[in-house]
Amino acid sequence: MILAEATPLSHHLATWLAGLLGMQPNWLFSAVGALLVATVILLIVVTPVGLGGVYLERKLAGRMQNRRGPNRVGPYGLLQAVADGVKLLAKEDILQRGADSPLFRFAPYLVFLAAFAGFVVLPFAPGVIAADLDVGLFYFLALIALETVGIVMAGWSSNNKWSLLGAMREVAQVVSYELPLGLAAMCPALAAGSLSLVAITDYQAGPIWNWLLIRHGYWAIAMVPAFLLFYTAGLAAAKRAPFDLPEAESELTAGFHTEYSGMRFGMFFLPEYAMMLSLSAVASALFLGGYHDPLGLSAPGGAFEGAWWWGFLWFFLKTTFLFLSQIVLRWTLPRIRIDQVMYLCYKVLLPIGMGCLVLSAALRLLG
Amino acid sequence: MKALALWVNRVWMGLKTTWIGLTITVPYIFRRPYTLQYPEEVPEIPPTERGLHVFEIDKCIACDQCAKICPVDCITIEAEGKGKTARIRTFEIDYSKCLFCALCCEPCPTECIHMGPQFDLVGYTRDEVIIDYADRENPRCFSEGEKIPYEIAPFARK
Amino acid sequence: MTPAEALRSALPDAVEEATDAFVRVKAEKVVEAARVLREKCGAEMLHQISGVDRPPDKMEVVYHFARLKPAAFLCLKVSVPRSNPVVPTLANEWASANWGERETWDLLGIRFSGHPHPYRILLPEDWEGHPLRKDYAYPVEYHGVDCVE
Amino acid sequence: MTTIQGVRLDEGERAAPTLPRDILTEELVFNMGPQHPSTHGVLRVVLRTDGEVVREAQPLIGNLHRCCEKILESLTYVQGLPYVDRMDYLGALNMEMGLVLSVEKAAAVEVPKRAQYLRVILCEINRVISHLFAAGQFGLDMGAFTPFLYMFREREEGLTLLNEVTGGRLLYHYIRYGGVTRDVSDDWKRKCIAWCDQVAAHMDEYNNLLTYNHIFLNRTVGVAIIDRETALRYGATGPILRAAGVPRDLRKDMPYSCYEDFDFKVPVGPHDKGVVGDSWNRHRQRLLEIEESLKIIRQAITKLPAGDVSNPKVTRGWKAPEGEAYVASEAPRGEISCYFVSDGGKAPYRARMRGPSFYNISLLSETSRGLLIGDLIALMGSIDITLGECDR
Repeated sequence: MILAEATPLSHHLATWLAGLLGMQPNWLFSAVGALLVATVILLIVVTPVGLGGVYLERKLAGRMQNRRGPNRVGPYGLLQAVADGVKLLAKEDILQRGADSPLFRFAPYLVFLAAFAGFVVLPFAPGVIAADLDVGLFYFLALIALETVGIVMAGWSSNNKWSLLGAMREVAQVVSYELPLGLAAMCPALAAGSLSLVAITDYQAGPIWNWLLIRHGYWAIAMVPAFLLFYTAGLAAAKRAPFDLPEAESELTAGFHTEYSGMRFGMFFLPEYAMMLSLSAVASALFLGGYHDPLGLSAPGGAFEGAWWWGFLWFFLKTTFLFLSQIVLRWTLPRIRIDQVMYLCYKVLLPIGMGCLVLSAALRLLG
Repeated sequence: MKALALWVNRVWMGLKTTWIGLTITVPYIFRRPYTLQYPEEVPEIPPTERGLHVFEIDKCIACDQCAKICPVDCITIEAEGKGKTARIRTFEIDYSKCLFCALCCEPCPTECIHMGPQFDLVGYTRDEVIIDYADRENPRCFSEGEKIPYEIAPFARK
Repeated sequence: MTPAEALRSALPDAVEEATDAFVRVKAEKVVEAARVLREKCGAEMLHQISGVDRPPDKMEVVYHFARLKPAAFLCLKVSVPRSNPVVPTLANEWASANWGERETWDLLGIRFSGHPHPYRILLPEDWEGHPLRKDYAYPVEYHGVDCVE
Repeated sequence: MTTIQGVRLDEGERAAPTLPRDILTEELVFNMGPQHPSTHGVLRVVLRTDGEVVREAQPLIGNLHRCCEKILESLTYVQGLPYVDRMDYLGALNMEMGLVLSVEKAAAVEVPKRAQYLRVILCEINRVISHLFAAGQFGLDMGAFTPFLYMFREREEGLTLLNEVTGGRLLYHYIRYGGVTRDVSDDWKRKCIAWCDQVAAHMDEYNNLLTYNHIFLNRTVGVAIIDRETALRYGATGPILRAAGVPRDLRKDMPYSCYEDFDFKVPVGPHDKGVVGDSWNRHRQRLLEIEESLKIIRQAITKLPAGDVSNPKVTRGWKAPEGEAYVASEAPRGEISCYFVSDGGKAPYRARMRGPSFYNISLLSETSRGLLIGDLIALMGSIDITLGECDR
């Protein structure tokens, strides 16, 4: 019944199914309903996110490098990502000798699951959220840790030393960067007094100076560093350049997914974009007012109060901006060395994060 | 205190050089791409290009000079008759061996073999890249009176 | 001081032949001769080691040392019998001799006594013969691959 | 002597100099290459590491061995030349210079002044192209993809310039005994000057985007130092030696092909950041050398004398008389030299080519101890090897 409460749509589906078969809705129907909803979400959310992300990345990278980027499949190369997906599906799925078969096969699914499960708590628009968990932020951070498990499984089970090294880097990096990421996420949570992303977003309702990044001017001294911190640590948690150490292709060939081929490789490839997108979304919900527009039209009493399309538009704009900035950054910066990644985490970001937390606590008390 | 100043400087330099990098790369998004769309747009091929050979079959006297100088022995010539009246039967160039060094063009007494502008040749088997230039159907084999449709620069030294 | 003068004065009994271009020393004295070149003539770098096959009975190893200022190449030659070509190694003093001598062994079959790692470097370990010898016979096949056209 | 996967390894230092030894962990043996993205070809490096720390790196070469010297011995003089191009395919004209200068000296062949100037111009263009490639490739190894493509853009234009004169984009077969094959046109000279301006105008872009980037500096400054003594001991030449503080440039020290006519500087490390002989200095060295090469090209084009471009005495069946010579010249990756011996026959009796990469890469074993794997990539990228010329 928990599932039914969390996703009303699946509850309706379960009741409908049970009615169809002339039975009382029980947990089995709820589970089937939830699965169906999940499948639909996978189809309508995951595919555009993954494929759109891949396309945007390749196109933008191309243009930044004075190239054209994909432009052959479909208009402006829009179908390139689809073609790649089909290619990956058609490729042979290789399980090399010496691999730990169950782990090797399961790891991509775990990574995929962890990356896309984060979408559950994203407040896309007023009222449009899969599950408004009270601990939404906490849940989101926990999922990042879950992805690490999948990657370690992949690295270990590949029976390849480069993969193992990549997995070890992943553990060292992501586990470390959860600290600054958590600290930075604490600041808005502290200000808004809630861990629910919807509550934090609604706390920022109103014109632009209500956004936590620059709330009433003086909050900026704590929130601007916290935002940069969240962004940087987010890059590291999503393994994006300059923190793409686990798969650093010039050092570890392809890191943890060296041995993967076909759709299993795709299962590692798409979550990267899902992770980028969900981190951008959380960052925009935490600091940039989420689905609220800068003029305050969506605030209580505003012209578009509760209009889901207006909220979605602004959420989409903010998230896309952050998403694109991650891509631009990737194609500008060289890669950091592994010990410097650790240095950056523990000696730069962590102190800044603690400072931000103390500062926002003080502001909360004073303001 | 000094260590703190160094720390602040490092953080600042990190942010600053990242910003400088972005000011270089981001404007490129709005500029014209440099690349060519290859099969449709072909780069300008200079007349000196050492591409696939161009052969003027009626000038050839089958003297075998080109085959002799070839460092990889990729030219096979078979001819009927001898001397100035010789007529060529096969003139095969094995492009799986060819170095494109243009040494074969230099000793030719009648200047019948040149390096042309075509730079691509594909085949599914090795036999497909052995090309017979004595075959008058070959687009790069020119009979007497046919005009070679592109400019071919001569060597400074013959 | 030219290499010829330096070597004649330091190792009078080792020098076999000395011209402006090169000095030929006895094979067993090559380490001492190289040391003299470094100390007296400023040869700071071992630039190149070349082996030359001189059938029927001789093989040569030619060392080119580089002097930095004023820049010049100093040439030292060693002749060894073709039946048993052995030269003392310079690898313990000039690190560049390590690979250079391995290559000379690999391609010409001149052995360097005392070399720390006397194995083939360019060719596979199981290759037969030394290609740069003038009487080298091309292999007919190698690991089942037909080598003769 | 340990044997690992059929490879004999020297007994290296067991203890890494930088790590405390109270944590003993199992060592890993890695096969880096021949298909690794950062080995720049088919170099194979067998690594013994303690986690990320490299204990020993043993470069294993020979995968691209074609026995160039045997080919030269078995072909006639003119036939051999196109093969030399294939030694260092990124600096092919400089490779031709290496062989041709030795043969010309041994046979006392005169080269017309105009041909010498043309050789200088084209070799310097080739050097700029090669250095652009090397610097970009180094950026790529450090994870910066974009500067690599910016440098390729200029490289592309340079290749087009070379193509217009020589007919080839990568392998030129342009320099012959006693001269060159083709003269240049006035139009080409104008394009060449324009290209020099274009490269010079983009130098700031490369520097700001890559060379002075904070992350790049952190990755390379003080990393994998090759000092003067090590470089000389291993016979390392070219940018590595100069970045290590040795002002040795054969174009200045032993001028060949009229290099004495031109006014240029030899940049010597340490440059404005880092310590002498580190990876950053080697990278910066290349970029500074590009600027000097551009100066030479501009001067050579303005001063280009009139006259013939080849020596008519050298015909196709030309044979060098008996004799020998050892001439070295400055290729992009170091000093290319040829010990040429002739017995008067139709082929060289012996043409021993010195591949600069061959000696440069032999440094790897000693310099890499105690580095992280990421630093090892920095070391290999900044040494900049071409396996074609290393394995010959």
